[in-house]
This record gives sequence, structure tokens and C-alpha cells, in this order.
Amino acid sequence: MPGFGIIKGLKETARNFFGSYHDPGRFVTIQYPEEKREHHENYRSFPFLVYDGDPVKGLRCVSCKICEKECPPQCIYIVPEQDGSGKLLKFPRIFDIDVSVCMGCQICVEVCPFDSIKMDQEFEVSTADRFGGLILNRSKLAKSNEYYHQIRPAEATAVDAQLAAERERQQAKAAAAKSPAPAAAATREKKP
Amino acid sequence: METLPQLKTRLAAAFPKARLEIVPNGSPGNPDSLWVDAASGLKVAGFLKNDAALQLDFLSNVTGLDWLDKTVTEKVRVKREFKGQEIEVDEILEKIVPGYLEVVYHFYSTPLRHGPLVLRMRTENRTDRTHLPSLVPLYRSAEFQEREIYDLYGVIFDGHPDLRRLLMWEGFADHPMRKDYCEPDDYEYEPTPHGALLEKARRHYPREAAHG
Amino acid sequence: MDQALISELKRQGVITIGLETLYNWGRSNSIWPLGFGLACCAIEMIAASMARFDLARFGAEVFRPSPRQADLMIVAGTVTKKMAPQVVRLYNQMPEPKYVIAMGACAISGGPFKQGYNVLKGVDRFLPVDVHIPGCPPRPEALIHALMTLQRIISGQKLTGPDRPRHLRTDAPAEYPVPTHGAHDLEPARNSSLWRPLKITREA
Amino acid sequence: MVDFAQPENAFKPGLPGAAEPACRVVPKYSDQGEREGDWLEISMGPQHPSTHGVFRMDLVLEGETVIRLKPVFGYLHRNHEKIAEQTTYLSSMPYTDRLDYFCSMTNNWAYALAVEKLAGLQVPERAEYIRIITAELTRLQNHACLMGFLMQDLGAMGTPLMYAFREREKILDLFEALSGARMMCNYMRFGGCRIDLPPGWLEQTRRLVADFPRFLDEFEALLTGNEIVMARLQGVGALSRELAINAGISGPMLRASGVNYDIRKVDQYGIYNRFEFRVPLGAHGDCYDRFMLRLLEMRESLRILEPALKDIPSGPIIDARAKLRNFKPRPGEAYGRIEAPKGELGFYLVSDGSANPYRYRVRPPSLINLTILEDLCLGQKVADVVIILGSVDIVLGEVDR
Repeated sequence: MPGFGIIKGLKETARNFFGSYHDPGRFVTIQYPEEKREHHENYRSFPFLVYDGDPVKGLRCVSCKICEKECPPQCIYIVPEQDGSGKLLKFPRIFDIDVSVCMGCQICVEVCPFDSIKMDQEFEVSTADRFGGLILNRSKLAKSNEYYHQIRPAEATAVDAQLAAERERQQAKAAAAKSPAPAAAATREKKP
Repeated sequence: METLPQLKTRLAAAFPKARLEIVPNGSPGNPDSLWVDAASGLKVAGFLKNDAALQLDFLSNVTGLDWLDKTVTEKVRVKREFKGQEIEVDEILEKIVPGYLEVVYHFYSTPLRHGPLVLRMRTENRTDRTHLPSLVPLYRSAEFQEREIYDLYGVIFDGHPDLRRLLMWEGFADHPMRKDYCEPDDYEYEPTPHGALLEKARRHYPREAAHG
Repeated sequence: MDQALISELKRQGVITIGLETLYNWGRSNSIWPLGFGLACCAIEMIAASMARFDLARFGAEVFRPSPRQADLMIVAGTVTKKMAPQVVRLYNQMPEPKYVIAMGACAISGGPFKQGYNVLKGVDRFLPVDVHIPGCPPRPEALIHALMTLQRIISGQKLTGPDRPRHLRTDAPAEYPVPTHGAHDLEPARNSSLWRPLKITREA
Repeated sequence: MVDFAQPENAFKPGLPGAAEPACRVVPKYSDQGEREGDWLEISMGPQHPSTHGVFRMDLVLEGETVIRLKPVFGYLHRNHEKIAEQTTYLSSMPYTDRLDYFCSMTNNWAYALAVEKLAGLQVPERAEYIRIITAELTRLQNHACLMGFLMQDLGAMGTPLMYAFREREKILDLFEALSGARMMCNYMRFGGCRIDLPPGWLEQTRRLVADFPRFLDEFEALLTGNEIVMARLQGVGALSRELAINAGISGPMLRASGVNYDIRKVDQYGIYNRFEFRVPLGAHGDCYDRFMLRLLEMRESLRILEPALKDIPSGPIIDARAKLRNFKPRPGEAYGRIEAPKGELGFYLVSDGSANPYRYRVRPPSLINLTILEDLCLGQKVADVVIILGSVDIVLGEVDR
């Protein structure tokens, strides 16, 4: 019968329409500014730098420039700190990320050997100021390890455990290097 | 599908005038390709399409490639006159191997479900003799892909029904996918320059970028 | 009217409102965007207008197919040099007051594709942009956030005085010159009256 | 042997190998009608609500009948191939997301497959399963959205698209939980996948797959029997089998014309040979067949997903030999292709032994599927052009790259 298909379709739209009042499966709208969806832990937006303790001195970044080199759209800019004699220190003096170019691909996080750059979950960054608001410098990028724990608990715990193990290993190595020396000193003391 | 050397023998028998050569593929597990000269390219493609054992009726992919002029150094032993005597000395000769544009075709067969057969054709040089036969009379699928290669590489396909630029605008002068293409300079605002980008940005703000 | 009188009138059931507030309220709550998708971000723009994010709650769900009926141009995606003249032309065809949101990294600065030979490094080389949304692509919520930012900007505008918005000033142009396609690049490659890049100075 | 190089032999019917011109409808004009003033030239696009992005068609109309149509590309030419030649192999992975921005997972897979072929990497079993699951989820959301957009082109403003996006959001939530981003997943790596599945992900996906048929039933009830849909889609834009093969059409469009060629079956890449699924084929090759075929393909995708979600083994997700940095494959070339939702997506890579590919070529199914757009539209009404374009299923990011 002509017209039957249309009636069948209208029945379906009616079911959807009335369902949107009582069927929880059809309550899909998120009332955004008031109600915010819980992001999954893996959600990523832009990179940030993790610090432990002090926001400047505690930065994990050693300014090795691997992320700068691997960043596909080349939106990272790093200048290492120098001491008085011009020797490069393992600390970034300038660390800029141009978020107006960043594509949030997470490759900087993957290649970082020191777990110092991580992905943020902040996305409400729209601004009228193109030049001032979208280049994040070192102080804007630095965020605490506690914040990292807050947005990605599981990953941050794993990273902490790994870093602790690494430190322990280095301490053990340093102790192993040091321990013969006191022993030698002790023998020397005994001699006279 | 028969192996490439077998096919080459069969093709050589069918087209005695054609120049055929197997181009080895350095990557293991991937098929070698067959290089055919431009003059007999269309005939060979017609053979591939209509041969009962091949039936390569599906031209999947057409790719352009740009090979720049190469300088090859060669050590040759030459005779020279030295203090009235003739001696043999080693001499290093620098030879420029002219570059060329290459077009690579990937054929498949829908009834026999085999493939790919990789066919390549090369132009004589990169500047003025860049003609190749168009495969559009045999395969419509080459229509846009050849237009794209004409646009981005500058290969002129003889026999193409509608050879215009595909992606860039009419009146654009360059062939941007060529390796020696120089892009227009619009690097006046590069807040995070490094590497090759720094060199380009340096022209616009030499003082700021100099220390980076 | 002083504040005491207003609150007294309000107590008595009379709502008073300034013309400026009313005008700005009307403008900011009926921003009709141009249905204009360029690339990936356009899909997130469509997603923002769909059931889950529901742009209609902000009075901005009426995507107009014609620029003559639109107030807001959401530049959602990569602006290529081949497309740039059309983008400028569409902007010129929009009636005042008109606003531009540069959605996504590509529209702001060329984004990941900015090193391409056919990619315009930011739509602000040819158009005045009101709000920038970084992200690639920004989430639909980020677009809504940008819309709210724009609404805040609009409701804060003064209708008189030197700070009045662009469309009430006579010296600000309503149309911008459309670039043409040259042999190697757009001609001109940028609108120099509009595009004033920040001089980058770093402490040496 | 016919010499095909001779121009007079080209495009002639009856000759073996010549393109079949039967589809090219030749319009008849009266003597007066041939005057140029009676023809209407329309430039549809690049900003047009129905062109799915920035696509332009230059139409010549006689009355309402299309007598010429020339597609114009390049308005979204973002130089993907050139940029990829200037960066490392890994850096191109996030760019592939932006090719066909509906289907980033399948784009990732096609590129990873080509590099794996080039470098001889093996993919662990668990990663293969994850790839199949994500690819089929991608196919589901792509086809659902395509049908929504097609209905939008028909004039059903909003409703079917709204339903399709409702389902798409559910799949995007899964992608976000897995990879961190809704659309641009950047999830696969050479020799496997980036990270393992988060806890509870499989359970959520199983629930989605179990619920999805309900949506499909709803969609079918809404659309397939609808008289308007049938009247507008049936018999419009028919594509013959011969022309489809000759023009390199791939994917659902090729199968709608009755050619049994699904790369999942032909190449059996990944581990598709372990799953049982049917390849739906069309009989007429018209818009309705293309529409129905995608609906049927979604049901088959669900048939792949169910066992895949059940049998997924545990184990590593990336080849131990795979390197993230300093990845330099041996000189050579490889062509990897997969059955993407739009058709055959291929990556042709030429390596010269350095860290950047010497040549990086994308075989875009959307572009090549548009080859026959003029043939399909000739003789049709101008309103049907929109529908035919919609049923081809293009994404401009991939057409222009």
C-alpha cells in the first residue's frame, strides 16, 4: 500500500520522540557548561610539563630536545639553560608550545625518555587573543605531579613507580661505585 | 599469477620492439616491478588487461615519482703523458646521471583475484621531454590520477582526454611535488622554529631566531 | 536611572532594561552560523549541533546555507590557498554585525599542515577573527565554550564611544579585498592592513 | 592485436579493452536547443550545503537535465604527501588520521600495513584482533553517518542524521577511551598498537555491539520502506559492472554494481580469514543498492565483531622489534592496501634508506570513486546530482589530501 512505509517511519520517529522523555537510553544531551562529562583517563588535549615539588626547579624536563625533533607539526621550542661558562645545563630555559599548531597527537609523550611531558585534559582554551593566549610558555606549561595524578591516576602511579625504580637503581649504582672507596680508606686508616 | 621473469619472456615475444626490464625491489617480500619504455607502454598495458591468464582489469594506483639528477663519481684508469712518458693514473670522473620522472602503476585482477603487478614508465628527463602515454583509453581509473601527476609532477600524458590541473588552480606555474620545488615564503610568524623551519624563518626575524 | 530605582521597580513587577543590554542580549543569543564546513573540524561542528551537545540551547543551531542570512562564520578546517578567495568572498557577503570563529589549529595558524605549499597559515591573514579555538579538532564542548566566549564578548560591547564594535564604526571596513590566484602564491599573500604578526622577542 | 595507442581506437565500443561508453547518455537537442543561451552553467560549490565539504562541480544544464558535469578538486589540498616526505615515518601517522576524518582507525591501519610490509614487521595476535575490532567499529560509524548525510541530501533535514550521530557518539566514546581522542585516534603503530585496551573496554564494546542491531532495525524501519526514499533512490545513478571495474571503483560502490571484490576476502590482510562473513552484492548498481549495501555491510561487521570480541587473546600488542625512533627501513618499496569503509585505501611507500620516506603516496578511494561521477549524472535531473554524490560517499580530506 503506498504511504505505508512513510507511516512506519513516522511511527519510529514518534517512538524516539516520546522515548526521549522517559527512556534513559535516549537521554543523550549533556547540558554542557553546567554538566560536564567525565573524561576517560586516556583523553588527551594538549601537552604539559610535569614537576615534582618546585614549579621551576622541579621540572622533570632535561631539555634533551627529542620532543622538539619528533613533534610532527614542529610546535615545540626549547632553549636549554646555560651556566656562567656557557655550558648547557639539563634544564630548559625556554620551553614554548604553540597550541595553535599542536595537533594533540601525543608523539612528544611517547618519545620522552624522562616522563616529563604529558597530555593534559583541559580543552576550554578558546580565546580572542591569538598571539598572547595560544603560546604556552614554561610557567604556563608546568603542572604538578599531583595534578597529573588527578587527571590520570593509573598512568601517573605507574610512571611514579617506574621513576622510583630508576632512582633506586641509580642510587644502588652510585653506592656500588662509592662503597670500595670507604673500604679502601678504612684499610688505609688501619695501616699506620 | 606467473612470475615476473616468465611474464617478461612472454611480453618480449609478443612485443619484440619493446624494452623491458625487471626493477628489483630492495624490500624483501614485496614484488619486483617491470619497467617498460614509454613507446610500448600502452601496448603492454593492453596485453596485461586482455591476456586470459592475467586479466589485470583493475588499475588500482598510479603514482608519480621524481628522481633528481645524480652526480656519480667513478674511478677510471687513464693514460697520461707525464714528463715525456706515458703512464697510467687513476682519475676520478664526475658524471651527472640525468634525473627522470617515473610513473608506477599497480594492477590487480578482479576475476582472478591476483595482483599486484607493478609496471613503471620513465620519462627521458625532468625538464622538456616529460611525455608518457596515457592509460586512460584502457583504464578510466587513470583519469584523475594522471591529471594529478600532471599537476604535481609535470608529466604530460599523451592521449589523455582532459589533461588539466587537478588540485592546484589554473595558472599555477610550478609542479609542487617535485623534489626541487621552492614554496612561497610566508614564514613571517614562526614562534617555535627549529631545524629546516628556522632557516626559513631566519630571513624574517634574524635577531630573535639567531640564538635558538 | 539609578540602581535603587531599578530594584524598586523590579520589586513592583516592572522590569527595566537598558537599550544597550537589550540589543546585546538579542545579538548574543541568536548567533546564526553559516553552514560552512571545510575539513575535519566541520564534523565536530556538526556533532556539536546534534543531540548530544545540542547547540540549539545557545540559539545557534540555525545553520544557514547562505551567507546572506548568517551572523557567524565558523571557519572549521584548513583554509587552503585555493579556497581562501572564496572564504573571503563569503565573509564579504555576510551582513553586519558579523563574527568569525577560527575553529581548530588549521584555521588559526595552518596547524599541522602549515608547512604545506597550498595551506594558508591562518585565516587571520585575510579576515578579522573574534575567537580562536585551538585543538585538532576541538571537542564539540570546546566549540560551545568558544560560542559562550563570543557571547560574553558581544554582551560586553558598548554601543557608543570609541570602543564601540566594528559594525558601528564607519572607519572599519565591512568588506575585505579578495585575493586572487597568482602563478606561485595568492596575490596578495596577506592583507597587510589586517595581519600584523607579533614580533617575537625572546630574552637572549 | 589492436593497437590501443591509436587515438581512433580509444573509447570505441566493441573493442576489447576499450572503456565501455554505454553509460554515457548522449542527450539529444533540437536545433534551437544547441544554442548556448539555452544552456545553464552552474558552479555548484565549493561552498554548497550538499557537497560534503569543499567540493565543486561545474554543471551544464538544459532545463533541469544535466548535460555536462566537471568536478573541480583541490579546495582541501593540504599537501599531505609532500609533508610526509619531509618528516619521519612515525610523524606521518597522525596525519593519516586527517585523510578520511571519519575513519582514522582504518587509515592508521592501511599506513601501518604498508610500513610493516616495507620493514618486514610482524603484528602480534592481540594487536590484530584490536585492529579488526576498531576497523569494524569505524565501518559501523562511517556507514551510519553516510546514510544520515544521504538522507539529509534527500531533504530529510536532521532526523536520520541525528539518529546516526547518536550511535556515532557511542562509538567515539569507545575510541576516546581507547586512544584518547574522538576522531583523530593516532592509535596504531608499526608492528602493533600504541597502548593496550583500558579495563572494561571490551565489556563496553560488547554491550554496544549487542545494542547496535536495535539501531539498525530502527533505521531500516524508518527508511528502507519509505516511498519517498525509494522513489528518489531507485534507478538513479546506475553504474554498470564493466565501467565500475574499468574506472577503478572500489568498496561498497563496486560491490553495489555486482562485483564480488572485497579486499578483506581477496588479500586476507590481518586475520580476516578467521572470521566468517558474507559480502553483500548489489544487482542494479543504483543509489538504492549502494544505500542498502551499506546497511547490509553493517550487519556483517557486527558478525565479525561478535567473535572477535569473544576470542581476543591476551599477549603483547606490539612487535618487540618495532622501533619508535630512528626507524629507517631498507631501500625498497611496498604497497599496502586495506578495505576501508570508502573503498580500497592504499599506501605506496618508497624508501631510500633514510628516516623519511622518499615517496609517500595515498591511493584515495574517494577520489577514484568520483571518476565516474559525470557518467552517473548525465541525463539525470539536477536534484539527483546531490543524491548521486551522496551515495558515492566521499570525504574531501581524502579526495584532495
